[in-house]
Amino acid sequence: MALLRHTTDDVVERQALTVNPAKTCQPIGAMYAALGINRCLPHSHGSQGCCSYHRSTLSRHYKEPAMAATSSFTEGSSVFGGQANLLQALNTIFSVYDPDVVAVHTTCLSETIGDDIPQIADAAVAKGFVPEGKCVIHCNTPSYVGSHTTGFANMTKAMVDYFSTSTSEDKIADQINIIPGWVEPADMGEIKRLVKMMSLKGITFPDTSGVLDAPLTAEYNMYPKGGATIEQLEATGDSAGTIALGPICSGPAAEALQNKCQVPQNTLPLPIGLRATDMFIQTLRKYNGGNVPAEITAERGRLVDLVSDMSQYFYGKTVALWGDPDQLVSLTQFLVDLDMRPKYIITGTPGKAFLRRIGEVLGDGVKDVIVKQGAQADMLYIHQLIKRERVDLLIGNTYGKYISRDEDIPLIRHGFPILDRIGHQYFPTAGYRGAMRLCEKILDAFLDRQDRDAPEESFELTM
Amino acid sequence: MALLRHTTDDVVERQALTVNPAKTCQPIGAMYAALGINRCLPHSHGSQGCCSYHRSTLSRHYKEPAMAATSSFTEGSSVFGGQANLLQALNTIFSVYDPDVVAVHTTCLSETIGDDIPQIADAAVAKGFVPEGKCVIHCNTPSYVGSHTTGFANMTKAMVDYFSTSTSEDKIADQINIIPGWVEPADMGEIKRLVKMMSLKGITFPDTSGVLDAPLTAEYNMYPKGGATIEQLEATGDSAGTIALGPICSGPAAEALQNKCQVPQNTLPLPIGLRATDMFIQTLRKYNGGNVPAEITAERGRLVDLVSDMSQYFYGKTVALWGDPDQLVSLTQFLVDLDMRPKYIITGTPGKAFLRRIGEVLGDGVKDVIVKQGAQADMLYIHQLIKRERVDLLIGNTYGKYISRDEDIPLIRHGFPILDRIGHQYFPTAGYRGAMRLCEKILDAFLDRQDRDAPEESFELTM
Amino acid sequence: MSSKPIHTPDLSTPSEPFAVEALTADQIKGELTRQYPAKVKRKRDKQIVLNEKTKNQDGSLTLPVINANTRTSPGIITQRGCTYAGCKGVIMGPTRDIINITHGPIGCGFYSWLTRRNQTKPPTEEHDNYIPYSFSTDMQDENIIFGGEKKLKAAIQEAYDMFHPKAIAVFATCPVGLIGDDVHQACREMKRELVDCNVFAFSCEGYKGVSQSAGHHIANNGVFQHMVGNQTKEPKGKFKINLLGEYNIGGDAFVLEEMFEKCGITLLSTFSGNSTVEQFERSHWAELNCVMCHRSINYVADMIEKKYGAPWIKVNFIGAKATAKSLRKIAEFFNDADLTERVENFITAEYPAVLKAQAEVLPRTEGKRAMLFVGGSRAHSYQELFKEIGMKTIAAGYEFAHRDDYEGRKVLPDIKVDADSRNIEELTVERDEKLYREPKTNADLESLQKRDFFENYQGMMADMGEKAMIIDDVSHHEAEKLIEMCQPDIFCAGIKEKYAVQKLGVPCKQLHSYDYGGPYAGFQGAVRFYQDIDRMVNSKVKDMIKAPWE
Amino acid sequence: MSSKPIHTPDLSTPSEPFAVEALTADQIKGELTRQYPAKVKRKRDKQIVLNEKTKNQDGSLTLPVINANTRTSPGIITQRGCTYAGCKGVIMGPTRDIINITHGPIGCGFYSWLTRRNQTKPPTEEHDNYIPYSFSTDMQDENIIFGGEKKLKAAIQEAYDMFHPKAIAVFATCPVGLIGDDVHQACREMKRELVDCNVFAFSCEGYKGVSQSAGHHIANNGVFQHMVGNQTKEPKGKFKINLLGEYNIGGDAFVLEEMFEKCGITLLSTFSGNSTVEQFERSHWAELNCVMCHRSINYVADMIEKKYGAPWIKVNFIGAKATAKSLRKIAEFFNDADLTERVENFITAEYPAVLKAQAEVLPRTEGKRAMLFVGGSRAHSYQELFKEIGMKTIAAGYEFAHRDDYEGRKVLPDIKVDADSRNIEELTVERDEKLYREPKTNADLESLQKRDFFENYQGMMADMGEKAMIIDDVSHHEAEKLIEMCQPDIFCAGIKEKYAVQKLGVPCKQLHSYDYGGPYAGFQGAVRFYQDIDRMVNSKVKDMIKAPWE
Repeated sequence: MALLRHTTDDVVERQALTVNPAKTCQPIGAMYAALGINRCLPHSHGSQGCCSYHRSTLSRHYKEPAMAATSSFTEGSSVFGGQANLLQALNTIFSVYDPDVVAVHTTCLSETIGDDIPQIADAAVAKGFVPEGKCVIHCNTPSYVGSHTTGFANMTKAMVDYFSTSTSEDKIADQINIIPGWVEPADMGEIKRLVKMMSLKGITFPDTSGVLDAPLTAEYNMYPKGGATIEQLEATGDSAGTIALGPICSGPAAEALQNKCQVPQNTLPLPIGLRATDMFIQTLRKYNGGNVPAEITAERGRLVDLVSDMSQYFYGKTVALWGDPDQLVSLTQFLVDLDMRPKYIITGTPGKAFLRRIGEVLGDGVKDVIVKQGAQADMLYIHQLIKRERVDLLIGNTYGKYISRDEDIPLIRHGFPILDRIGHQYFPTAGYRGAMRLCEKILDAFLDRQDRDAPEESFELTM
Repeated sequence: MALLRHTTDDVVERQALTVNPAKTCQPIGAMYAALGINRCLPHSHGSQGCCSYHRSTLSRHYKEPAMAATSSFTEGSSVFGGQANLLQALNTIFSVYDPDVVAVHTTCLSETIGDDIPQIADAAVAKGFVPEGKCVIHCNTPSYVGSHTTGFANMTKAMVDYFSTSTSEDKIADQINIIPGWVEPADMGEIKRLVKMMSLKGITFPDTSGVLDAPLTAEYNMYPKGGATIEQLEATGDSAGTIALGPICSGPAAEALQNKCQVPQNTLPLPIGLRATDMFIQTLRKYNGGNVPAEITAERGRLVDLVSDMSQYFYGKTVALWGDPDQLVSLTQFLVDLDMRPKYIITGTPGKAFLRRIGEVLGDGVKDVIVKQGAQADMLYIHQLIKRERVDLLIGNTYGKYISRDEDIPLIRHGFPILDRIGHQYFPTAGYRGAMRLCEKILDAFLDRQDRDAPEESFELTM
Repeated sequence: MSSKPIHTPDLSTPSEPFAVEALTADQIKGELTRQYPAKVKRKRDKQIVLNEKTKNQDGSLTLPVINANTRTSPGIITQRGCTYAGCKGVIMGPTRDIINITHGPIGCGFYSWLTRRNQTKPPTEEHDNYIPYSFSTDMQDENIIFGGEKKLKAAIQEAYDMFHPKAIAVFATCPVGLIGDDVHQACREMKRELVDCNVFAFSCEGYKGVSQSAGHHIANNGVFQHMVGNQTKEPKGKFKINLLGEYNIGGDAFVLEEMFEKCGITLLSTFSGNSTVEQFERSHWAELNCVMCHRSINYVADMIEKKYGAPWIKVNFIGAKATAKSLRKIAEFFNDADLTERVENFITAEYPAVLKAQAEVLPRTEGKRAMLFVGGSRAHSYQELFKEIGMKTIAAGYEFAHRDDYEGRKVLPDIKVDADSRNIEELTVERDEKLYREPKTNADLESLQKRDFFENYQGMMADMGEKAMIIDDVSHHEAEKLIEMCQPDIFCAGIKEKYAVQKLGVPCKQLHSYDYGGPYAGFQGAVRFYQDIDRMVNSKVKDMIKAPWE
Repeated sequence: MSSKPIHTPDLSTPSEPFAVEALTADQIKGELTRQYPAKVKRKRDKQIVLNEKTKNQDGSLTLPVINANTRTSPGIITQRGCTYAGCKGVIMGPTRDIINITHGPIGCGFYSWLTRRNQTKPPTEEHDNYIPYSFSTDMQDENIIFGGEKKLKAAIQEAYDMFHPKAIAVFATCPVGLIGDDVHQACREMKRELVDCNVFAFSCEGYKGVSQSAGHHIANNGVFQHMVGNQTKEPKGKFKINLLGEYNIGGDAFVLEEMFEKCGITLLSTFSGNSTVEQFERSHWAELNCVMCHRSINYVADMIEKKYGAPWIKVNFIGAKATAKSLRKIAEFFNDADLTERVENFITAEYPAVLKAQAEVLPRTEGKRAMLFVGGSRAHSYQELFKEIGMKTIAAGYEFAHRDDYEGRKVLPDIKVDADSRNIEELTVERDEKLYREPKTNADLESLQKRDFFENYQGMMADMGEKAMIIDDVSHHEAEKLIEMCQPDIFCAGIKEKYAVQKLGVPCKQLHSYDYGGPYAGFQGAVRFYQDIDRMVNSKVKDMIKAPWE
């Protein structure tokens, strides 16, 4: 009984219709990024539905409150513009919810109208709606450009635009900025742990660890302890360098910081998998005098040990992946290093650079790979490819479960959104330890399958 | 197609035959414990096969070298005693493998013969086979008494008997001994992390973290960096207190330390699950002035948050568990706290105290539980019970996979040995973070099942 | 089988005042809005009322007036969504054989993809089911600049070429209205082009109206215009009804379908749980429309009555008592001895399990207190279930309801139409002379009408305890304060509220998605709900929250 | 089908010296034992030899003498196990329909439970399969003190009552011998008592002998005494053979069973992969015994020949060339045109895939160097497979072999029987006058015998390169030094060695368990082995080991 009963292996070129998208729209990314500022309330400048949809999706993924306000556009606002709504919103927000920062992002509606957010924010200040010491920041996130990753990048860049300040030409030698990109709170935590182990003072932004993985305490704080503070964001201008993890989500902010405050940028792949984490550590070494503590080397060695123990089960296995470009590039690299064979790699996020980056990590060794980006690089397409020639493993978000069941292929949930499981928020896949978790999940997927399907005579006790 | 085709639901009382044991013999426990001493070579005083079997089983579980020597008994030794073999063994071991400690345990053979290990060790010293500064320690581990957990307890106690020294009546206020019991290297690491966060100087013994989860480095060191050093073991006599985690595996050593060096003991359940970890932290507070750092409270709160998010999927689910008493008690407690219903709880390790301890954690709320210990509390029996009335989940070692597949019940691998997966060595189930991992595994088991079995119309995207 | 009716139990809550220790209801109310700017406070004060009922001499009740279906103040953290969500997500989502194309940037189509748990069960593997699919034109900036009609038409063509569906529906999102794409014209063209496919559009841009409610209305209009009445042949079956305002969340509709079948009632169509195009197209042949969710579907009920003649009654299949009552009401309408006997037999067969389950949980649930803030109907109907296990609802409110949902349909004439409502089209419906049939009912029709049997919904307030707090469009801030001050045993809301509520140590039951449980409708559903609530209000999690060192 | 034989490829390794850069083989050898105490060093020096072969004038080879089947020095970290492991684990484990009860404390039964990957495939669900079960008397201290016979008999009774097996075998563990339990007497009693169940025991206490090898011998004796010959009716089939010394690790036996069937050869029994009691009981009807693992099973081959007449030949189905050669050898024995054609057809059909696989991996495997330290046969037979992909074996040795396994059976008369061997019973076997049959073979029997066709095993050394290092009972210390000095591309051993070897960055192939891969026998198995080795010697793991900052 097929869940996706209308999907066939007949791949037809489409120009206009997207079916089962492998991306969503900009504003949700801006909202997620804004939650990574301490005591920040994201604000959606548009119709109520956008905000409601984004909050719902974030809550379903993180199993946490995702608080955000909205300008609650009505037909009137869409005709006369949203200035009145935003002014009233800012007044109400600061009165009732007392954030330190309101991070406004636009929507397709307010973008189409052409609302000028900085001008409205200035008006709010002029009207005394923004208390002393509080800030309104903004970014433009037209839903019809890019994807949710673009929105994340834009809001992250807004943090630089609004806060980063260079107080001196001398940078602080052991202070670096880490822009972690769209990863889980646990990943941000893991990245910070590595930076700390490298004896560096890291400023991580956005930082949703401690925000979207908050404890249950019988008290509710709209602004949990985590997140980058205004002081930290300001201080980014004095750091010795910036490490942008993932060019799409983190590159623009790092670029802006370099231009604005002359903080040299290093744009790296997301530190998912062994080599990408190596690159991260290598880059950190530029700032800590080159030392790597034994414990990091040992963690790395444990990963290699585990890969060595597992490699026979990975070798030659084919994988279909979909998701965000920055994640896909690092995941693909790791799979190739594990001697697996990524076969279909799909992102709805448009941008041809993705094809080049995937090409680089695949190198010459991996053949017959289909890589596609953009509107029609959707989950109908990847499903059709799988129907034409199946793979051993799926890696992607929750929506993959329909393909997984229809085609009886195991699914590793990774990326956004994961709506039907808990754990991704708490256990990192970044760093060496995260790579071990990924390996464990992949191995479990293969061995569970083997245990299920083995004929009686070859059911295995040991591995 | 049943893997265990001869197992029926006809439960017959047995007196003599054990079928599919839920325990193994003492010496392997002594060997595992001894590997938790820094630069220690375990030595099996008996036939070669014992040592070979124990090393194989440990290697299959930990996916790591498990080095140990043997007295290589032949028929002659079994007639004339093993003194000559052990003397020669000690001479060879110190010449070739250069350990700091040789930890001798007996076997059913040498126990039946009645070899006097301390006397032989003294003879070895007298003959100059034991270099200056090196030690031979021992424990008696007759295979026909207790189980592998008993052997672990005996070797752990030997560490006290041979090393612990009280140098003063004044104990060191912030130094405590942690006897972690038979848990994974990752669990020992997690327990040490918590002790350190509580600002206490912990001496953990045995400590297999860093030993049985060593990195791959292209160099092989028979004695990895981990393990309790002789100096640390000696210093245990000056600690302010001992925390024995699990009465069976750790109680005897704590008792001996109290008697020998007047170090007050605290015997607690293994810190697996929320309440057991609470008890551990509460006990640590006795020694650190009562403070608990916010980060521990936050970890705990995250666990509660996760339990809260998952609880609807756990409620009322029935579980069959088998394994070691110390582990089963804490696991049962945790399952009850998760509103699950442990139904069959089986250990091959003999001892009636187990029934009482399980009774205590079950309390009055949980009905219709079958708890059994001893030789006939085996996996044939638990399988028969399951055939009579099935459960929703199995928790136990790898051997459970046969029941899992025959009865189509998901299995969470926990305990010893786990031969067919990798990860248990590296990711703790102890402490609050470990409890989160356990929850994640249980939830995955239930939801994977639901996703597999749901009719088309109720296949769920979200949870 | 015995046809003897049995008494349904009365476990209704005593009308106790809402007040909690040390705080009066008025004090609590004051606290909720204290921090608002003056203008917002003035507005909210009209949307937060204490249920102070006055019994008039004629026995009727005078209820407080509540402000509802008005704009949410910008900046308020609201539960509400948009018109698109109400139209595409709520009403049109559950129909399995329409390809719903979202015309707009990718987000709207993405977020409404499978997130509402509208279950559906096609009879065979060959039947269409597009519910697991999301279709979108994924508008790009060039479409915004140069217009998206061409892309829309191409997308319709591509969808048709790949899937050959019976019908394609197009949903306009915010920018579409702004840039002036004529989605209706595009659909008309494509319908002509494709010949064997019904193609139609909804102008359900998110900014219309003040909540999802506008979207419901727009969807009602579209369904009525483009599908209802299309089947010219009368379907077979006795006692033909439609079930309106039931969306088969978690399988509720399956329970009700089975119930009707057992009772011998022919369910022609459900609007729109587990529905198909064919169901809508034949729905005008029903003799009676039974309305579950008054808010979302009363428009179509009214229009069917006007055009085709069938009257509608309000029913409620949430709660065992309500289910029995609603079934009997249908039987009363048809006034057929056989039907009445089957209905009574059904109730008699199902009720023992209900009573058993109530008795089982009651010792653990009685006296506990609930708050419900959800939907346009559920915040009322679910109070029935809580009552049945001895729990009282101390505060409730809707997310997108109108005054009549609180105060009853008698206030309809008093409701002022504001600008936000006015721009939602009211269809002009006239009697279809060919298909109109006088209500086929018993001789007592007139007397039934006299006692408000038809078109009657009394609203939430009449059923709630004295001084219970009623809050329309509750904000996060109000909800948080309310929980802190009153410490309810359970709070019912949606996913956006769930985790914040639970951080406070109070379990939150989602009444949109049922927390991925259910079905809760009918007798079987009631039993399941009792058990789920028992689990939640007695969960061990509470005892774990405080660390022993805290 | 063509019957034309095809040429099998010659990819054999050139006989290069073993020496690695800067170190001669002799230097390496010296380094291995440098740290040992003098007495140990003296002993080990006789067990580590360089394969310096002298060609005699008559063309025969003189090989170095190696000390084997002698005690492991106490304290040495050895690969070896015990007699129980050899008897219960290796030989008796793979038979599916015997209940094997371990009489002793729980450990021995536990560790030998399912850990050897002896696969078995009962023909139907009704057939017995006890392989997934572990049966033990779980002796307690009171049994050690007061004796365990009573418990043993009760355990046999309980096993019988629950399962009604065809046969129950009892295995004595270390303390059993010491406390004087008479397991044989107990089994005889129970056999009488149970009537329809064959009950017998093995005195395979772990301390007997110097390695598993003693256990093999004891198992051979027991199988021969208690089962072989029990079936009095001659089974049907042409070209009846037994396959001896094949234990169906990873499914090897399945490949060979299929191969024999395709060739028209009747496989009466396998000792003991995928075997049953019935197979053993009818095995004496075979016309030819084919011996795979010479070490573990030659005893039974000899005894069958003496008692029933069938001769044995050494075969090897590990490696494609060896498989072809062995098949042809069997055909030669039967000397039947039809059989010969079927065998040639089979080889012709299977070989192309082998050649294709070889060509595929060869560019990546050629010239790489292997070390094999395992078993009593595999360290030799697997060299064939490495040769076929251009890899050379620079060092090898057995875990539990005797001198004849190294130097060939011609040294048998020279082997001194020491105390450890002497206490393993040598059965006195006499011709069974009723069942003995003169070898039924072709006219050339005599000539076959002349060229050592029968009972001939040349040993490992003859096949190995000049100055390759041969180490009997290699210790961990020696293995580690060897790897450090020679950096082989792959090391073959068992689970105890695996992870230590891999810590050194050298992949370790388990040749006991195949690393949970296989089957590797026959042509299909060869292909699989090539691919697995290619994967291992070219794994990317190597490139990851050093951190970029190291």
